[in-house]
Amino acid sequence: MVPAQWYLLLAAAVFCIGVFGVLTRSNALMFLMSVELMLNAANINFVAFSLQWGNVTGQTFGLFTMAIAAAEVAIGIGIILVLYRNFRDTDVTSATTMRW
Amino acid sequence: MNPWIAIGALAVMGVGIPLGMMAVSAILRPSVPEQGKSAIYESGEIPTGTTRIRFNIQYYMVALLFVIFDIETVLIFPWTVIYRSALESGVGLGKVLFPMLLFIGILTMPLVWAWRNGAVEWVKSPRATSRKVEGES
Amino acid sequence: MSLPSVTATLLQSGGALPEWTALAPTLALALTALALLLVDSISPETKNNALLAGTTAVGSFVSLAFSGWYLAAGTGQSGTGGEIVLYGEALVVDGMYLFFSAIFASVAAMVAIASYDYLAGKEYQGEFYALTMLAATGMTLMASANSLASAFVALELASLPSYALVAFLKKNKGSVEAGLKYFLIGALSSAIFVFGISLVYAVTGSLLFSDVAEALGETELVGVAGVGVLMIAGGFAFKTASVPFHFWAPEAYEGAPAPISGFLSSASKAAGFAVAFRVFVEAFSLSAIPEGINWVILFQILAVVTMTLGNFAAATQDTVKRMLAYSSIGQAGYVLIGLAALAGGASSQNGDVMGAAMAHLFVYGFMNTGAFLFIALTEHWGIGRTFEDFNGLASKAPMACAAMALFMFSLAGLPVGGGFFSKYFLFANAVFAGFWWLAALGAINSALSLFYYSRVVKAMWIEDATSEFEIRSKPVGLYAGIMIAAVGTFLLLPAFGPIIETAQTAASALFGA
Amino acid sequence: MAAFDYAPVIVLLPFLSFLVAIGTAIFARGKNVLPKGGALPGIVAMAGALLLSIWMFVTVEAQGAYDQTLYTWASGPGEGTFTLTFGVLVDQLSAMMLVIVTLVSLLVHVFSLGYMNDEDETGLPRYYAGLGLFSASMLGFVVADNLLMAFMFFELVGLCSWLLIGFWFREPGPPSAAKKAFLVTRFGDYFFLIGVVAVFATFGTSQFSPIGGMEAFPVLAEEALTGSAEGINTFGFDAATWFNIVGLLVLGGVVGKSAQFPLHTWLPDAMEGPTPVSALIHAATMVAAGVFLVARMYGFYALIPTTLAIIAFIGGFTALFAATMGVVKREIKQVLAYSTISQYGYMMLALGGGGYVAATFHLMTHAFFKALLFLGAGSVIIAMHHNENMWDMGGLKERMPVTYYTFLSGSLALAGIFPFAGFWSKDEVLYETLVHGLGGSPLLLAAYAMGLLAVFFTGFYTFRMVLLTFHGEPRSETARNPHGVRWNVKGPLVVLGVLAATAGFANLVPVEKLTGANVDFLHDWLYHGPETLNGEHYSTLLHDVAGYTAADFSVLISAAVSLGMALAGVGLAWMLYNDPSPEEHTAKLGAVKDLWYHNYYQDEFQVWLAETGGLGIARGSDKFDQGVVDGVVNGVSSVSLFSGSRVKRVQTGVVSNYAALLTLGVVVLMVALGLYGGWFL
Repeated sequence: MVPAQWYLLLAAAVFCIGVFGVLTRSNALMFLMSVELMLNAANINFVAFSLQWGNVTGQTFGLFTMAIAAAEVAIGIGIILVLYRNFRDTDVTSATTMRW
Repeated sequence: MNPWIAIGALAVMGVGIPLGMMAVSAILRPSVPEQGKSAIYESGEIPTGTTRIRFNIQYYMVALLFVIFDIETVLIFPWTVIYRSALESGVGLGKVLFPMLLFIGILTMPLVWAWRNGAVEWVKSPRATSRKVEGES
Repeated sequence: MSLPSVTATLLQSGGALPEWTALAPTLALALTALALLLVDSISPETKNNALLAGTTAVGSFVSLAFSGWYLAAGTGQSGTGGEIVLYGEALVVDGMYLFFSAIFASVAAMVAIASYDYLAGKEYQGEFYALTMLAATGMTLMASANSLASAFVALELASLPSYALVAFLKKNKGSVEAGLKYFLIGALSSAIFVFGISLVYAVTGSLLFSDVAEALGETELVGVAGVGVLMIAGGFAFKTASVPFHFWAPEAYEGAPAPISGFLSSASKAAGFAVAFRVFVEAFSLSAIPEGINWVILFQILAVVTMTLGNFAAATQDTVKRMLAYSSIGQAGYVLIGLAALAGGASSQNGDVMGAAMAHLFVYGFMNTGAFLFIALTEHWGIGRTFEDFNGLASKAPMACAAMALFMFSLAGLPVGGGFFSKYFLFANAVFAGFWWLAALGAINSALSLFYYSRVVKAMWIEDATSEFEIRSKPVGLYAGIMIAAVGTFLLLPAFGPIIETAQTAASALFGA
Repeated sequence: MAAFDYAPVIVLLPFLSFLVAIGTAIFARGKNVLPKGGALPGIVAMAGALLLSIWMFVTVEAQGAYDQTLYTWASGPGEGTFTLTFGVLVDQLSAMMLVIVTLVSLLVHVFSLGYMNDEDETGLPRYYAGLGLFSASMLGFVVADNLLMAFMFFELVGLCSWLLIGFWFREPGPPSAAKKAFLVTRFGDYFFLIGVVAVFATFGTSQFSPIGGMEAFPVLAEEALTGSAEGINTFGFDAATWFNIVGLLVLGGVVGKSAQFPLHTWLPDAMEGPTPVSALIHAATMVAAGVFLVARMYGFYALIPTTLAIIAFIGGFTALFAATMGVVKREIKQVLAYSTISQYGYMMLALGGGGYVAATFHLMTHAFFKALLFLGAGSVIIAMHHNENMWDMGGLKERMPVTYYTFLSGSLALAGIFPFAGFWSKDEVLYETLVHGLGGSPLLLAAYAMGLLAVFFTGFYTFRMVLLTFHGEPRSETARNPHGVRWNVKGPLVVLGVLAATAGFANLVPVEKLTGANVDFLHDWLYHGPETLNGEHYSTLLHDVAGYTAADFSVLISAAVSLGMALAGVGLAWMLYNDPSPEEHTAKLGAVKDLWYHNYYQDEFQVWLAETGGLGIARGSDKFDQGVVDGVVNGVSSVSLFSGSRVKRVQTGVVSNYAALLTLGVVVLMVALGLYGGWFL
């Protein structure tokens, strides 16, 4: 069996890639995808440690995460859609009417 | 035996087979360069524009409806796995079946709502009456 | 309530009602949401605002009534056999759940009543109310979550409708921008939150609070667990708009429809605190957690930075709504004292401090919602957003302006409303618990807050109108919402005793005292 | 106790007239709604109050005193808290004072018809409103049954004096005089206020006499000094020392209101007000309030001989000091003003010297003859077309006989000539001081000496005034053809003239000594008060606690000496000024004349004191306030606003930056907590 810390490292790496995407991408969809990556990093942990601990809590929770991620994306795309209609752009940095 | 050997073998096979096929075909086939061969295959249509085209937003609604069923399936799956064994171990039918019926019932409600609000109607022109077409969730 | 009555023992624990009825406050809200969806499915084009708002308000009041009844009857409280655990320990009903449910339901009711006018003539009314109710359902579930899984699901159930609600005004750039920012920061935060959960799961192998606490006590992976705890705290910090997860708040509150701003800054914030209180006291309890994971210090930092940043930024705002948004961040800083002024071991002060924080949230639910509803009223009238635009408003609408002055002074902690006592008890209990410096910082920040709160009152009551504006109508719903909030704020001054008593009893029960 | 149920009405009647007059002044401006400009409601109210007061007086005689709490406006829960009440205390002292105040006030109202209405003054409703409120405040003060209530009405009296002295506010003098009166008395009241707080802090009550569940502070103080004190907080001082401090603090208010040295300077300036107001202020209300307060709480002062000696010394000194200044004045009202200061000095002397009855007696007789003198002066002033300079008068005797004879009666009383009222009371004041001084208090003897010397000056300046005003040849055209006065001026003068001649018969102590007849009525009256508020109790206290003993000394010798001094003064005045065209003899006094003429440079000295000391302190405080306090406040606020404006720049509006800052925040927290908790080991 693969030692647990490797899963942790893998998940951390995926999570960091997600964070990197969040920080560098200004396209709203890419932002969303990066967040999905972060969620999936969590899922890796859940599934891996579900196996590790021998219970299905983690796996079930992974399913929940996926469901919620899907719902999140549904809402997100809706918001991005109205963003495009109002600002003619899907660039998250374009909407800066409110600040300070 | 190290369990990684199997994974390594799988990886070698996975990469080796396509590479091998391409190599073999490159060796065997005659080389006759022609413009039509390097064009993108579009079932006979002449390709225009780039790959980055916009899809009609109404696909979004379809995608969302798909998500509903997708999630439904995902969440029903563990239930199906334990359904029979739960029944066999003596848990009553009401306790096993009813929660899932409730869940599906709750999920049905938004589906009906989306249907009634026109999520599945395909509007010809997106500029024409677009009311209540792309309502969220 | 510490008084067990005869009916109390007979409700759920005595078998008069099935156990699941203990969740009635949540169920009432959820059923209201489904009913609203049903109405909207039957006639999608309906603009029957009165029906929709009425249904929402009635549902909220029913939920509030259940909470009040159960609180009085002692459901889930020590007098009647302690907390009621449901659904494989995923949910729990105790005094704290009922207390917070009462906050959510009353805020939701006020928002619904006020939205009757605010939404007049707008599209998608059914969806608006349904989403509000869904979010409220999520909030009550947050207060009852007993496992990290249900906490996460409940948190998302509260968050996702909120995103849509903030961006509800689809043609309004501000609303859309606010929704986008709220959503993006929310998505990022929930990713961090769920990753934190996964790390804690990795260390403990369970998501149930009690099991987590047990396993954390024996773990050697302090680092992983610590990072997990920190990330989970981040998720709550997002919900409560605490630094550094607060960035969404000023924009979201400013851009959102004003009733939603009130809903989010009062109820949603309270929900964040509700789940944070339970998670940190039960799952990461100070008595069980390894030495290295000192989350009290974390919350001390958060409290200080949050209240300072919120108040300082609020002091320099030009628009009233954004000022309120920042002040709401500052208020979150005060409530964080409820987590920051805790001491290890079984100190009886812990329950008192946290109870005071809960009581502050209760009062805050009225006064802050009321303030945002007043903003909704001004938006309804179409007068501007800056302080100058409010000049001389009192001569046109004295009732509403008097209520607004009450909210402002109560928020600042002057003895005109319940805000005085709640803040006083919060700081006093922090001092009793030995954290006088937190209380002192809070008091200094309160003094600063008086400056910007009184600016609003000054503009309305003292300044002369600079521009001519006409008040076309006196909308009944908005006025009713504001007056409910005002009466609540005012009555909580004399009636603060039972509130703080209930809150402190509920909090002490959480600490197992 | 039906009669006493109407006691509050005495206060409310003048207040009602105030409301009527002020209502007219506000709502019917310029319209002559009230006949006589509001005088009639005032006269009716005061007449009613007088009748009620007499009823009270008779009832007190028949049934004894009355003390009732009317309204509790603040009460603490449980032990150790204060209960603040309004109550009415009608005992022998206050019943007598009620009659005096209402009588004088009534006469002043009537006189005002002549002095104000007949002279076509404007703003009459305001004037009568002021008189009504003034009377109401004083009456409220008189019936107050606790020190705090007394203080409130004491302050109201001060406010009214400000309103009335500054009645002619369009002229330059009156507003400044009003301001001065208000500020100087306020200065004293400041100490009084601290005294009230000290009384509360010490005793937990400020009742004058025990009532219901509340104890009285003089009684508590007595118990403290006689050894059975409980629950008295003396702030670490010896009880006697602390009581002296409290007594002196309250005395501050007395000195200010009763115009005793060094806070007497406001009173001569207050002559800028209408003359009837001066009569009211000096005879019955404001100035009397100070002395009355000491008499009211004499049960407390009788316990502290040090303060008593100070009171006596201040009184004796003020009596002499003011009398000397009266000698050189040119204006008739100025002479009267200094005589007022001087006479109140006598009352203080009596109080300090252990003569409670004597002081009360002099308060009564003085109220009559000083009201008379002021009203007489007012009559003269009407006749002289508001010229007050005595050197422009002369020969008015023939032209206004009623005024002359009544004024003469008052003057004889003031000078202390047998058998006018002032003789009896002043004699008793001096006698009491003398016997207690001989009984072992040398300080009292010094005060007595000053008081005795002042008798001479009093006789002199009084008759200088009479001679210059009424005798000799007219020295100006107006004096030859004076403006006539009507019944409304003459009536009050006659009433008071008779009283000035006869009021002394209320307490004929020397006669009693001579004949053995029981004719010291006032003495008997005041000795039959409530248990802790009567003269007998006070003399016991004085003897037992304060250690005052009365030496055996003949009252006749004392009376003869003071009468001789008075006659000497009168004789000197007669010698110098009984001339058809008298000359100013003041030049003979040399440098002393300037000193007296400038009132010992007290005004200048106090202004200098205020400018050097006060202004210095004020400047320092201002610097501190502007620099340190404001600086800190402004600094904090500008630092807050500046840092606020910086802090909010973090909110750039770009959501990617938010994400970056959020991540940064999490990383920083992670590193900090990780290093702190050792996660990375």
